[in-house]
Amino acid sequence: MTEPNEAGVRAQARAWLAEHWDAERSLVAWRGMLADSGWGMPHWPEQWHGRGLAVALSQAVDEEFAQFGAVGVAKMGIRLLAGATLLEHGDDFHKERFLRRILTGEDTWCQLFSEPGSGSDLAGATTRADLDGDNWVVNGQKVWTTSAHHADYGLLLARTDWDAPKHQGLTYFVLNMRQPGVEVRQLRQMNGHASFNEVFLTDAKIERPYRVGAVGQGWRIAMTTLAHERRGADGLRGSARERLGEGRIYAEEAAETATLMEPYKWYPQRAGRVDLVLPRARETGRIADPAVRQAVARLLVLARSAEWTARRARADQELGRPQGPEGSLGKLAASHVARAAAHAHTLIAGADAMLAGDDGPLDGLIAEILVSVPATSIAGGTDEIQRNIIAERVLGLPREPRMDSGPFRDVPRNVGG
Amino acid sequence: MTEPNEAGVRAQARAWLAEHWDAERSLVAWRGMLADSGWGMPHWPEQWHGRGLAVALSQAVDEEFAQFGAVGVAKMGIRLLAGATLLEHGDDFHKERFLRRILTGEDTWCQLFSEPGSGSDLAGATTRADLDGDNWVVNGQKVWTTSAHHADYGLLLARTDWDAPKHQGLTYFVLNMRQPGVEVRQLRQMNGHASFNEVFLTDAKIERPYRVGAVGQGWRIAMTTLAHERRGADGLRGSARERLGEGRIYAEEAAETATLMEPYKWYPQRAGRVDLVLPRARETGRIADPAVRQAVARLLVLARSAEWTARRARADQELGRPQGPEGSLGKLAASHVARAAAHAHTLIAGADAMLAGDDGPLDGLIAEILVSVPATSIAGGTDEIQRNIIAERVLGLPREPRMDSGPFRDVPRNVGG
Amino acid sequence: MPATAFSFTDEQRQFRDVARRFLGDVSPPTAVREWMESASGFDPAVWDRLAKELGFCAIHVPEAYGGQGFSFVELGIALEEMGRALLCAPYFSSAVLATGAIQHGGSEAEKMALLPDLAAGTRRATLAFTEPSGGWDVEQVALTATPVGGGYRLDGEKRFVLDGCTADFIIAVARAPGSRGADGLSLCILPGDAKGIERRPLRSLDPTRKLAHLTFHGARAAPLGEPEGAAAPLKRALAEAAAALANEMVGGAQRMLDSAVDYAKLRMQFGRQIGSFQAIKHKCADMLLEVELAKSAAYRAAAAVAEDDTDAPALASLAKASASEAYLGAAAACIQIHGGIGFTWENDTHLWFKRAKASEALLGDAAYHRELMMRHMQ
Amino acid sequence: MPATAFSFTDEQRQFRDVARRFLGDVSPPTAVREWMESASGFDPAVWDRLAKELGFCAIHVPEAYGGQGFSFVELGIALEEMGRALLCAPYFSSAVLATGAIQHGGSEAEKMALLPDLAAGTRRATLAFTEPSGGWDVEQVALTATPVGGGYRLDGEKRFVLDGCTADFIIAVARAPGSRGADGLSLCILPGDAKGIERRPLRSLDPTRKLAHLTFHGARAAPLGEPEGAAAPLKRALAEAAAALANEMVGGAQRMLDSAVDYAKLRMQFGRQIGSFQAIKHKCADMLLEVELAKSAAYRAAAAVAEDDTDAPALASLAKASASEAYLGAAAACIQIHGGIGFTWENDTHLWFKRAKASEALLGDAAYHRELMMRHMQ
Repeated sequence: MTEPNEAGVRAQARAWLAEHWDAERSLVAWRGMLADSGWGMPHWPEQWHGRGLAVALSQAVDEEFAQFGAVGVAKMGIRLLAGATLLEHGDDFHKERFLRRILTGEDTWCQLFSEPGSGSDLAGATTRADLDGDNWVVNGQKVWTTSAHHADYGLLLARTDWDAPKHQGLTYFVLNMRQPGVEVRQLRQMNGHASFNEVFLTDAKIERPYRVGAVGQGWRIAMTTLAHERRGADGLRGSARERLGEGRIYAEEAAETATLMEPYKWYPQRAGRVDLVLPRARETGRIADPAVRQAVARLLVLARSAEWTARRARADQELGRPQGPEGSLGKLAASHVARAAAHAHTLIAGADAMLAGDDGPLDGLIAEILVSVPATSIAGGTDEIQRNIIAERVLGLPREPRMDSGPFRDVPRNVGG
Repeated sequence: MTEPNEAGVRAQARAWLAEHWDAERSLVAWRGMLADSGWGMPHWPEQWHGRGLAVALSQAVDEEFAQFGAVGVAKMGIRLLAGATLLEHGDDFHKERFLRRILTGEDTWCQLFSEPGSGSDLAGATTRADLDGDNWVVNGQKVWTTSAHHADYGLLLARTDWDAPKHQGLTYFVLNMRQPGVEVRQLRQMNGHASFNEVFLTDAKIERPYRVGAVGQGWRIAMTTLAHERRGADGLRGSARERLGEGRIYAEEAAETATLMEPYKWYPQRAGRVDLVLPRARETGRIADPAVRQAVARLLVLARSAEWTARRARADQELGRPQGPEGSLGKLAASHVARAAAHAHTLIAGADAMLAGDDGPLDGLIAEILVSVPATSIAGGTDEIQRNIIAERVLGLPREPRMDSGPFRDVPRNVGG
Repeated sequence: MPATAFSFTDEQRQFRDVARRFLGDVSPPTAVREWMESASGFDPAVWDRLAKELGFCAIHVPEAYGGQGFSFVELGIALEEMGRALLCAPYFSSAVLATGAIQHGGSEAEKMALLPDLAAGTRRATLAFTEPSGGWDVEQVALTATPVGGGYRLDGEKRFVLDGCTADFIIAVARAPGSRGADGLSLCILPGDAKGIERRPLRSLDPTRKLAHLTFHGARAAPLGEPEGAAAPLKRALAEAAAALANEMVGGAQRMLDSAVDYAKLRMQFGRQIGSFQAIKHKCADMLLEVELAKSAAYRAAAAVAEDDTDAPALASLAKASASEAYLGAAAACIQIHGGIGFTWENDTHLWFKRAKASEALLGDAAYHRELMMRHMQ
Repeated sequence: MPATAFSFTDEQRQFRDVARRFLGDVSPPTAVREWMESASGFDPAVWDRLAKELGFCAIHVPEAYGGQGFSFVELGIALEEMGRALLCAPYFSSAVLATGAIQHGGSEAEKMALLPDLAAGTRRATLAFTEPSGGWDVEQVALTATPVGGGYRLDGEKRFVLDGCTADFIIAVARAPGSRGADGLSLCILPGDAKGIERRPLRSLDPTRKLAHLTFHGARAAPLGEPEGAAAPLKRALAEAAAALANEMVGGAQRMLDSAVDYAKLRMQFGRQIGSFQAIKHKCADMLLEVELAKSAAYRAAAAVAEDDTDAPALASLAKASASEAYLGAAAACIQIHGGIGFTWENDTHLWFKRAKASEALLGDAAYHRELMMRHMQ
């Protein structure tokens, strides 16, 4: 097979869309057609709902979809991480059973990695899975699970060997969330939102075929999931398509998006809402205060530089160059930006910074920023962990001596956690 | 013996001074009288040039001396650390031979602890002392030695056992600096001053009786020296006496002080010269600039708080209360103060910050501040070491796992350092 | 200054112990959570004990006015412990702000009439000073006091009034119609439920301290102190309030430090207590430094007020600037060291974080107080 | 903006490699130490190679004026590498400041007359702009230019003039007698050794960049560009110079980071490489972040100048503010990581530290540029 060229692929996609698109189709039906034709995930293999195209060509197809105004497969949320992981590490049973329903959006997924006792130290998980006849029996507690309360399946990391070193005693499973042994509780945050869940697993059952990869290979597979998450495969950045269309399919997609995005609605506030700083400074007249001007300027220097740093990284990536150090700095930079933004918002708000809800500036949005920003330097890897990663992987500084080698059974860990 | 009371001691001191003081005496002769009478170091034991008084009473005697205008024993420089250490850990030979000449000022001393390869990690010293017949033979290199070029003796920490763990293989010696195996070179700093020396030891000889304490006890004894240094026993803060007197003894003392203080003349600049900030801001008119005002105010908040924190620590000490956390913070606070002061001086100086020497503001004093401040967070224990100490000793946080236990021979260390 | 100016006496230390024990008992986080959700914002039973058993409202009130005649230093100690325990109570509004305004602005007769009740805690007052403009200078006052008979008719608004909905009476700062700047300002006193006042609770970022919006529609008030002579006493009362607030804040900051250190010793990751990692260790050391420096500043400011030092306003601003950054910094670091759990509602850290954030703004932020301090020093 | 606006082309990357290799050869620390101690402050032989072999002085000069016609981006790359190598040379004064003033302020004929020599490096010029007042605004100029014949008589002083003692000619900014603010400003050109100029070297904190004090006693100068119309071209030249300086500075900052990381891998304490301690590790990570952010800002500013972007002045100020803090921070951290040895004369770190400190002030400090940036954004 010769490598298809971009113009050809774009033309093919347009032609296919012209032939099949109908805005009054049901979302699931349309996505079924995408999954079957391979136009939903063109870079996936032909055997599994794709067309085996290069990633760059797949992006070209996305652009054609966006321009055409056509809805794509379900790309938001954890399900796509599940799809990518199963595509790479699953067997035919997994792919057969899960991939199509992931793409159609019929099943939603959640990720069961973090535990109360293992946050930064994900590999220290103590949720256990023990083989009992044909089933694995799972006991433990997971946390920071987004959308667990309406998920059909969970990507589970559980310990199956307590005598192996900690990274080698973990196994990866697909857990059916709709069973009695799974209890989901909402976890309220300090900003009042409840975006995450705690998941209590009490003798939850997993049939043998739902194990993914070999026993003891869980850590390596979880790393695949996390790598996709870092690359933004959870699709939370949204699509480039401007949703102008009308029709049944758009309404169904909008409803799906609303449900999925619900837990994330405070994320822009968590990031500090830099976009609001200058307008607020102008509207309130506080821009005339030299201390406010300096704080706003400091923030803008930081935020713009961070943005350009991310664009430098992306530009090099698009040019196919090896990644420079810029690529690893985004998360740490974001913490600084968020803190500086919260500081600027506080100075601009003055006494109003004491108010929340309807009484607060911008109907409480400023207050939400102030009480959400502390999450930026924690969620998805604390600043401290980020600095370790940057120092070790980018700068090549030596690792710290490890205190958690040897059988996991003997590694000191949180009591009851 | 009943405990003497303060009024009695003061009266006695005054009476003794009235009887013996003569400003035309030679400095050494007068100090000899102080050493013999015990009035020079009243809290030292009667047997060793003291009067066995409590420290508080000894301070009262100091005050009487200051008020009377009388010169005291030689209290500046490393020699007093030598005196204190030998008094505590020396044998009669050491005390006999050194203490009196320390007090009269006839001998000057230096401290040979730090090495190029062991700065923060003082116990990692690799200068070796090997017993050869009746002599120890010393080879190695010491650094950061103040006034080594005119010292008569050095307090030396050297490794005598390479198979012991690192803190247990060190021995403490008195090294005669006036011998061929000792080469002293001045070490120039980035601010142009040369306050320290490197000392190269090549088959330098130490007679057996010059060993202090037992073999392998060097670390413990060095800790005594350092504790006295931290307590300010090097007397660099100067005496409270206003030197108004005229006469031979004052002239001799002034000359001695000038020599001893020479290496320290940039220390006030190193600390940031907070005293100059407000006057400079006013004189230059830069106090009208809001950014300058904020920077100056930030500095003053920091500097005053640091000063009051030190005074809180001293007040509790004087009241005989157990030391609170305040007492351990001075060094770290000083680093912050110095940096903030340099920043304020830079803002105030504006373009003038680019100039040094005669052309620079205050005849180069501002430039000297700017290029001296970086030493504050290093000298006498880096900020990083200070934070470790504070975290472990004050807050009780756990130590890091050690990588330097076991025989010193096997501990990874700097090559050639 | 003598060394003793930098230490607490044994009596003061005992007083602190008593206060800490009491507040630890009556204001555990469970109680804080209960009362912060209530409309009034405090437990009347605790208030009674605070006032009667401990005499907290009377600490620095002279004995002639029913007070205990202790100094501002003792007040600072009480506030520090309240800040530490995050006590929900209308103390700052009544015992600090209103009491201060009366002490410095009221006539002898007015002090005799008003202070004993406040000192006994049987009545509570607040100072209505700030307005929707959000300024903390006396110059920003726009509420008008039109002379009517021997009193005033008040028209306008007050905002950010501490415990404004529950105060028995309100001391409002108002200006003569047409006056500007520091001129024409008067203190006016009126019952909290007077006709012509509309009191509306404000939703506050820090639910442990209640704020109100007051609208005055021709409400009648009596004069307090010299008519149109309120600027100077008010400035003094505000400076003292800043010193008081700084002391309250350092108590909260210390609590955050203690909590962070405790957790760092407990929590294991990577087979070690997280407190054995330098990243955490050094963060805790930095917190300690910031908190101790802020304490020194707060103590010095309280002592300066107690000694009627001319530097007191500058030192109060210095202390408020220091405390604002130290408290917020300590609370943020405490969340960070707790990691994800520190961001949950269930964990108590956010209660202090929110108090820190709101206190940063209350009476003016750090930049404002640095500027004020520089004016005093010029 | 296209993605390519955020990356260098392959040609630009090759150009950087060439520049880095060349500067590594001609400007090792030993050479820096030698030339910083000299009166002229640079090695004429290196200057010749820089100008002739590499054509560095001609980079961004249009081909019509004897230049290579590359963009400001290439100039930025050259400056970054010079900053990295701490090259001692009168480059910034001649190829950036003076060249920029002529490019923006000179007439076509003047550009044809002056730029080819500067681009070839056969003559060197400087811009005499700042005065003893130390301001960086055009408004601060006090040097008077009294019209005489077709030229001016200059009276007054210039200070902080880069390479003012060695420049072949000087472009002085002067004002019409009695004029104020941005009005009445003219560019005046005269030989460095003209009668009536007194040139005195200034002792500079950073000996790798030479500064001079110039006193004008009725020195005769020719006009350059439109008489009394210098304010606008000068502002533009100064903004571009700020962008250029930011690029030079990030080169130095990167060198400090590299040096710190190398040392942290080498140095052992407590039986470990110090780079394995989180205190050092995290400090290096923070340095990297600061340096990369400052680079992004510097690159963006250079690109904006190259594209004649209307945002260029704001972006230049942003970049200068960022670079000022990043460079000083990186140099200070590099000293800190080296410990005592980093504070010695023998160790090279202080050479960059001093450049960082002086560059912080040159063309205005971070606070000044933040304020400038805000004015552009309002």
